[in-house]
Amino acid sequence: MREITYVEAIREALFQKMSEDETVFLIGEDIGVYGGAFGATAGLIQQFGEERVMDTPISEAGIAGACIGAALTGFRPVGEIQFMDFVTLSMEQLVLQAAKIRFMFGGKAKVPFVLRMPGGSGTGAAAQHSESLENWFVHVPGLKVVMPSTPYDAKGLLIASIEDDNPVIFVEHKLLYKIKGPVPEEMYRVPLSKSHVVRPGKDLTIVATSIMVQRALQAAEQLAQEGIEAEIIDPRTLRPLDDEPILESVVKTGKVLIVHEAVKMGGFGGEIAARIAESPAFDYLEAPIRRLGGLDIPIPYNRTLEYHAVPQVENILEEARNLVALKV
Amino acid sequence: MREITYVEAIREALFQKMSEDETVFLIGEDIGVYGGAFGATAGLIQQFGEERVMDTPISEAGIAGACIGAALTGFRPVGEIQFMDFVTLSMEQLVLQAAKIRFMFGGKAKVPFVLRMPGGSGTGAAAQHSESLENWFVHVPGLKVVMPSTPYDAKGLLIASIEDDNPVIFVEHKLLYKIKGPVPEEMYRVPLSKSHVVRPGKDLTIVATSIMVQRALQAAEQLAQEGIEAEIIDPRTLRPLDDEPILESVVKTGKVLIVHEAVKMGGFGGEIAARIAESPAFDYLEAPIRRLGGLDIPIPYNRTLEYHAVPQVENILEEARNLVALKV
Amino acid sequence: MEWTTLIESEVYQPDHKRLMDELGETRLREWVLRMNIIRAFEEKAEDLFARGLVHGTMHLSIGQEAVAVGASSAMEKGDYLLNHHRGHGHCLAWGSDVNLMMAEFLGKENGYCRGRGGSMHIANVEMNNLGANGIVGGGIPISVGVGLSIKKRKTRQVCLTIFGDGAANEGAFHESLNMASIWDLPVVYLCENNQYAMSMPVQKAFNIRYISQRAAAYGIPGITVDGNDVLAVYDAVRSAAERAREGNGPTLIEAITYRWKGHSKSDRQAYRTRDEVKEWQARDPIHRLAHLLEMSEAEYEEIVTKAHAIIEEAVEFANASPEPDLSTILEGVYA
Amino acid sequence: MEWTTLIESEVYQPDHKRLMDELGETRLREWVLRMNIIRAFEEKAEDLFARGLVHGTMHLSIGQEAVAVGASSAMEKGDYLLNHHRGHGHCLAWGSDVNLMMAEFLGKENGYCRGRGGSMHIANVEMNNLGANGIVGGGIPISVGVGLSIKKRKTRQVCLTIFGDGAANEGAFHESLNMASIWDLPVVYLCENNQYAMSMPVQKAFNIRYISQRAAAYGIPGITVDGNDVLAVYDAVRSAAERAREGNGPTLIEAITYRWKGHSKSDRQAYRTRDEVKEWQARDPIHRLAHLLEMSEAEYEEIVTKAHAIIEEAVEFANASPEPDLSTILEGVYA
Ligand SMILES: Cc1ncc(C[n+]2csc(CCOP(=O)(O)OP(=O)(O)O)c2C)c(N)n1
Ligand SMILES: Cc1ncc(C[n+]2csc(CCOP(=O)(O)OP(=O)(O)O)c2C)c(N)n1
Ligand SMILES: [Mg+2]
Ligand SMILES: [Mg+2]
Repeated sequence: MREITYVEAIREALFQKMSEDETVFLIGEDIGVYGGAFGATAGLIQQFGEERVMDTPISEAGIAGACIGAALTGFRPVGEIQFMDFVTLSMEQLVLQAAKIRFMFGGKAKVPFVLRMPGGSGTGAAAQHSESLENWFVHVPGLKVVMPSTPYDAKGLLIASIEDDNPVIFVEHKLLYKIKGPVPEEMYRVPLSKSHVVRPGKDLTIVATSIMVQRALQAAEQLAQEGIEAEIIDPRTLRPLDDEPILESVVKTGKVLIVHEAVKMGGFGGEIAARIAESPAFDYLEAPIRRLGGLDIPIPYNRTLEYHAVPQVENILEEARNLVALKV
Repeated sequence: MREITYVEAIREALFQKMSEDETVFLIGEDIGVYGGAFGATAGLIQQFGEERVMDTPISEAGIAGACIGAALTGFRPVGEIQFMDFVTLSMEQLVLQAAKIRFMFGGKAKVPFVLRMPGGSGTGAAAQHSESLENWFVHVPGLKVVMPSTPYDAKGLLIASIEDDNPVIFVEHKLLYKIKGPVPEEMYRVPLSKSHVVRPGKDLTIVATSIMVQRALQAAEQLAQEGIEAEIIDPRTLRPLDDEPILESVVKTGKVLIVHEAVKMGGFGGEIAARIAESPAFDYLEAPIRRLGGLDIPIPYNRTLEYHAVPQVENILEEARNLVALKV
Repeated sequence: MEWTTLIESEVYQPDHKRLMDELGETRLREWVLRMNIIRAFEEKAEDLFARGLVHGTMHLSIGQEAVAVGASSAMEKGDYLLNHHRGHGHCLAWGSDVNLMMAEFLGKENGYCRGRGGSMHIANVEMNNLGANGIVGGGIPISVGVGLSIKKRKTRQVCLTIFGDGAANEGAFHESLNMASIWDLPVVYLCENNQYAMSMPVQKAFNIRYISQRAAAYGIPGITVDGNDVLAVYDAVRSAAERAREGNGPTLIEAITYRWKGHSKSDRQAYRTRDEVKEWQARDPIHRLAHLLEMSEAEYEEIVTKAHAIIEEAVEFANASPEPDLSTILEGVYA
Repeated sequence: MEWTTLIESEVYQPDHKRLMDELGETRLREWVLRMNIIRAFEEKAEDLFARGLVHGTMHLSIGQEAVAVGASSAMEKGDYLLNHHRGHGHCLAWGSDVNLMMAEFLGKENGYCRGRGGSMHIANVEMNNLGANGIVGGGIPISVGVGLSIKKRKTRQVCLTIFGDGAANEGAFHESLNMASIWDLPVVYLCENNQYAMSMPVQKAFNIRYISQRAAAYGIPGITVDGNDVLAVYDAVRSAAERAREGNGPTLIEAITYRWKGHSKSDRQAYRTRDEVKEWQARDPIHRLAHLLEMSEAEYEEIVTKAHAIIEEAVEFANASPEPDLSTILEGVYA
C-alpha cells in the first residue's frame, strides 16, 4: 500500500471529508496560507477557499465557541488549536459548554465538531509548548478523546471523528507528523472506541498511547530478540474507552506496563491501571502493574533534559525486562 | 474544644494570616461587602479595607494573573474563584504560568499564592456549577492541590497553604461549608502532603477526599455495627501526595475502596489505584481495588438525579460490604 | 413620572410616537401582558423557592422585563437566541411555553430540558433558543459560531446574544466581538446593564461611562438605550438586527436597567441601598408602557390577573408532571 | 529616505530636536550600539539555528530594535518588565548580560534559566525582568498582579508589559487592561504591532485602524507611535511611565513596526510579498537613528563591528559553558 506521513494522512482526511460534506469547514490560527504550524492544512485554502478554511485571530476561546455555535446549528467544524497547550484557554467552552450542552438540554441538541491539537514534547519548544493534557478531557463526560499513533489511524480516526455527532478532542503528536506508514487512498473509518492490538504477544501487555505506541513497538522488536513477546495495545480512543482488549490481554499475559508521555501523576495511566485492578483481570496479574509516564516536571528546554523528561525506548525496554523477570 | 463550621474555619484562617502578615491579601469576585458567594470572606473587608479585600470584575484569568504577578513580587495573595467550574477560565494562567514559572526560570523565582475554590454538587446548581476538577491540577507539576474535609483541616491547611512558597489550588466543598467541628482558636498548621488516617480499622481501607471523607465516616459507623472496621484515609493534599499511609493501610487490610465525588473516569481515584497496584502493597491485596466516583454524566439539575450522580453513604456501604464479603 | 432623569444625553432617544403608530396598540397591549407574565413567573419562582419547593438557585429579572420583550419582539421567526443566567424573561419573551418552562424550573421530565438543565439552562432548540447559560459570558463565543453558520448558509437569520454588564469584562466578550466584527457576522450583542454584577457596581468594574463605548474597540456600532423603555429597546435591536441581516455585521447595544431583587436566592444586598432600589422601582418598565398606552388602572389590573392565572396554570401543569425516572440518569450525554 | 510614508496623521509626532537635546549624543550613540547588539544577537541566533546548533525555535526581532531600546531606555532602575516570545531584544535592551542570554539560548546550565527556559522564557528576576512568555498574551494578566504589588508597596515602580498585535485579540488583554484601569495600576502596555501575528495581517484581525483605539474601551489613554523611530517610542513610553508612576494608571501604546524575518524557524512567508519586506527594510530603525545623529558610514560600521564582537564573545562563552547535569533534572519545580 501507498505510504504517506501522519500529517499527510490528516490532510487527506480533511480534504476528503470537505470534498464530500459541505458542512465541514476548518477554523484556526494560521491554517490558511500558512498551512498550519505543522502543515496539516497546507494547500487546503487553495482548494476550498477562505470560507471553508478560516484563519482566526489569536483567540482560542473564540475558536472553540465558533466550533460549538456552528455545530449546534448544522455544521461539522474542525477546529485547530495550534499547540495543545493553548487549549488551556478554551477549557470553559469545551468543558462547560460543548461537553454539557446536550445533557443540559435534555438530549435535545448535538454538538458535532472536532478540535485538533498537537501535543507532546521533543521539539525543543520547552514548557509552554509541549503539554500532554489528554487526561483532562478523559475526565469530562460528553467529550470524546481520540489520539492516533499511526498515519493509518490518523486518517481513519479523523474521518470517523468528523462524522461523529459529539465534540471530539483529537490529539495529534508533533513527533509523529513526519512518520510514514501505509494509508489507503480511499476514504475509510477507524471506528471510535475500539482499542487496537497493535502487536500480539504473550509475555507482557504494553498499553501505550500516541508516540509511545511507536516507541513500544521499537522496544518490542528488541525484546523479541531477547525472547520476550510483548503484546501492545493502543486504545486510540481514550474516551469512551474500550477496555475489553486490555483486560483480555492482561488475563493472557499476567503482566502489564502502561506508557504515556503525559506526566505520570494524575494521568491516563492511572485510569488504565485502575480498570485492570478493579476488573476480574486482577486475579490474573502476576506482578504489580507498572506505569511509565513523564517525569514530575515541566518540559525543559535543554535537549538532553527534554529527552529524559518523557519515556524513551530504553525506558520501556528496561521496565519490560524487569516486569518479565519478576517471579511471583 | 470550640466547634465552628468549615466556612468559619476558613474565614478565621484568612483573618489570622492577614492580621499577622501584611503581604497576604484577598482577591476575587464579590468577596468584599457581599462576603463571598458562600460567605467565606464575610466581614473581612470591614476589618482590612478594600486594599486587602479586593473585589474584582468577572475576569477569572485576570484574578489568576493578579495572584501570580503579586506573588512574583513579594506578596502572598489568596484568590477566590467563586465556583470551581469557573477555574476553566484560569487554566492558562495557572498551568502554563503559575505552575511553570519557577522551573522555566531555572528555580530563580517563586510564586506563593493560594487559589480557593468551592467544588462539588448537592446544591441544585446543575452542570456548570458543580464540577470537581481537582485531578486536572494533580496532573500538573508545580502546583499543589489541597482539599480539606473538616473544619479543623480547613483552617490548618489554609494557613499552611498561605505560608507555602508555591501556587496552591485549595479546593473547598459547598456542602462542607456548614458542617461543624472542633477548631482551636489559635493559629496552627496542618502540614501539606501528609495523609491522615481519619479512622483506624482492619477490615478494609477507604481512601476518600473532601466530602467523601464525611460520607465514609458515616458509612464506617454503620459498618462497625455490622462488625466491619473500615480504616479511612484522607490524603488532604492530593499533590504532592503522601501515599505511605495508604500503602501501609492496604498492606494491613488487603482491601481498598477509593471514593471521590469527581467523575470516576480520569479521576484522582485512578492515581491512588495505580499507586497501590504498582507498589509492594499489591502483593497484599486480597481483592480487586474498588473505585467509587461520580457517574459518567454532567451533574443534573433534578434533585433526585443530582443525588444519585455522586457517591452517597449507601453506595459506600454497599461497596464496602461487597469488598469485605469477597473471599480470595 | 420622571422618566427623563434616567435618560442621559448620550442615550439613544427613540421616536415614541412613530414606534407606537408602527407597532399598533394591539401589539403593544400584548407586550404589557407579556411583561406581566414574566414578572408573574419570577414572583412565582421566588415564592416556590421561599417555600422550599425548588432546589438550586434562580436569578430573577423583575424590573428588566422591557429588555426581554423589546428585544425578542424585534427579532423574526427563525432567528437565534443565546442568553444568560438571568434568563427566564428572555425565554418567555422568545415565545416559549410557560408550562414547559415551569416544568423545567421544577426539574420535571417534561420540562424543556427533561429536568436536567433547570433555571440557568433552559433552552428550546426547536425555536432556535440555544439556551440560557450558567457561565457569565459563556454564550458569547458560541454566538460567533452561530453567526458563522448563518453567514455560510446565507439564510438571513440573526443571532440575538444577551448578557449582563458583568459579562462585558470577561475575555470571551472581547475575543467574540472582535471575531464577529472582522467577519461581519449577523449577531446582535445586547448587554443588559442592570447596574450590578452580583455585588459589583458598574461604576467600579468599568472606567468608562457606557459599556457601548466598547464597540469602538471592534469598529462596530455601539448604542446605549434606556432599558426600561421597551420601545427604545425594540427600536435599537430592530435596527441592529436589520443591519446584521443585510450582512453589515454586529452591533453592541447596552440597555440600562435595574434588577429589583437580589442577585440570586441568598443576597443580603449590602452593596446597595433600599432607596436606590425604590428609586428604580418607581421607573417600572411595565407601568411605563401602560402609561404610554394610557391604560386605566382597571385595564392594567385585568392584565396582571391574567398573567397570574397563566402562571398558576403553569405551576399546576408542572406539579402534575412526572419526575425523571432514575433509570434514565445516564441518558443524554452522547449523541 | 521617506520616513513620512509611514507616519499617518493620527500617529504621534515627537519633537525630535527636543528629545535629541535632552538625551544627548553620547546616550543616543550608545542606543545605536545597543540596537546593533540586538540585531547581531538575532543574526547569530539564526545562524546557529541554521547550522543545527540550537534545538527548538526562535522568534527574531530584526527590524523591531527601536521598540526594545526606546522602551527600555524610558524606564528606570527597579521597574519591571514582562515581555513575550519575540523577546531577545527586550531582554537585551533591559540591560541583561548577553553572555548569560546566549548561554540560555544554547540551553546551558549557567544561562539565565539554567537552560530550562530557552529562547521563549528568558527571565532575569534579579533585574526585575519577569520573563518572556511562550503564550501569546500570557504575561498580560501577570502585569495586573505586578501593578497591584507596586501600588500596595507604594514604591513608584512601573511595570512595562510588551506584547504583539496578535496578543491584543486574546481575552487576557481585555480582562487585564480593564483591571489595570479601574485600579489605576502603574503599568505601561506596549503593543508591538509588527503587522502580523504569524501569518495573520492586522488588517484582517482587526476592524479598527489603530490598536491603540482599544484604550477607549477601558477609559485609558491610547497612543500610536512609529515603532521604527526610537525617539518616538522613548518619548511615549516615558510619558506613560511617568503617568503610571504618579498613580494615574495605565496607558496603551501601539508601536508600529515590522518583522523582517519569518515568524519563527520555519516560515515560508507565503502571506506577504518580498517587496513589502524590502519596503520596510528601507525603513531600518537603526539606520534611522544613525542618520539623525549624522553618523558617517565608517563610524556606523565600527559600531556594527563592535556589536558583532560582543556577540561572538557571547557565543564563545556559551559554548564553553556546561550543560545541565542530568542528575538535576527534577530540580526547580517547587520552592
Ligand atoms: C465565569 C463566571 N464567573 C462568575 C460567575 C458567578 N456569577 C453568576 S451571575 C454573576 C453576576 C453576573 O453579572 P451580570 O453579567 O451583570 O449579570 P446579572 O446577574 O446582573 O444579570 C456572577 C459573578 C459565573 N456564573 N460565571
Ligand atoms: C495562546 C497562544 N496562541 C497561539 C500561539 C502561537 N503563536 C506564537 S507567536 C504567534 C503570533 C503572535 O503574534 P503577535 O502577538 O503579533 O507577536 P509577533 O509574533 O508578531 O511578535 C502565535 C500565533 C501561542 N504561542 N500562544
Ligand atoms: Mg448585571
Ligand atoms: Mg505581530
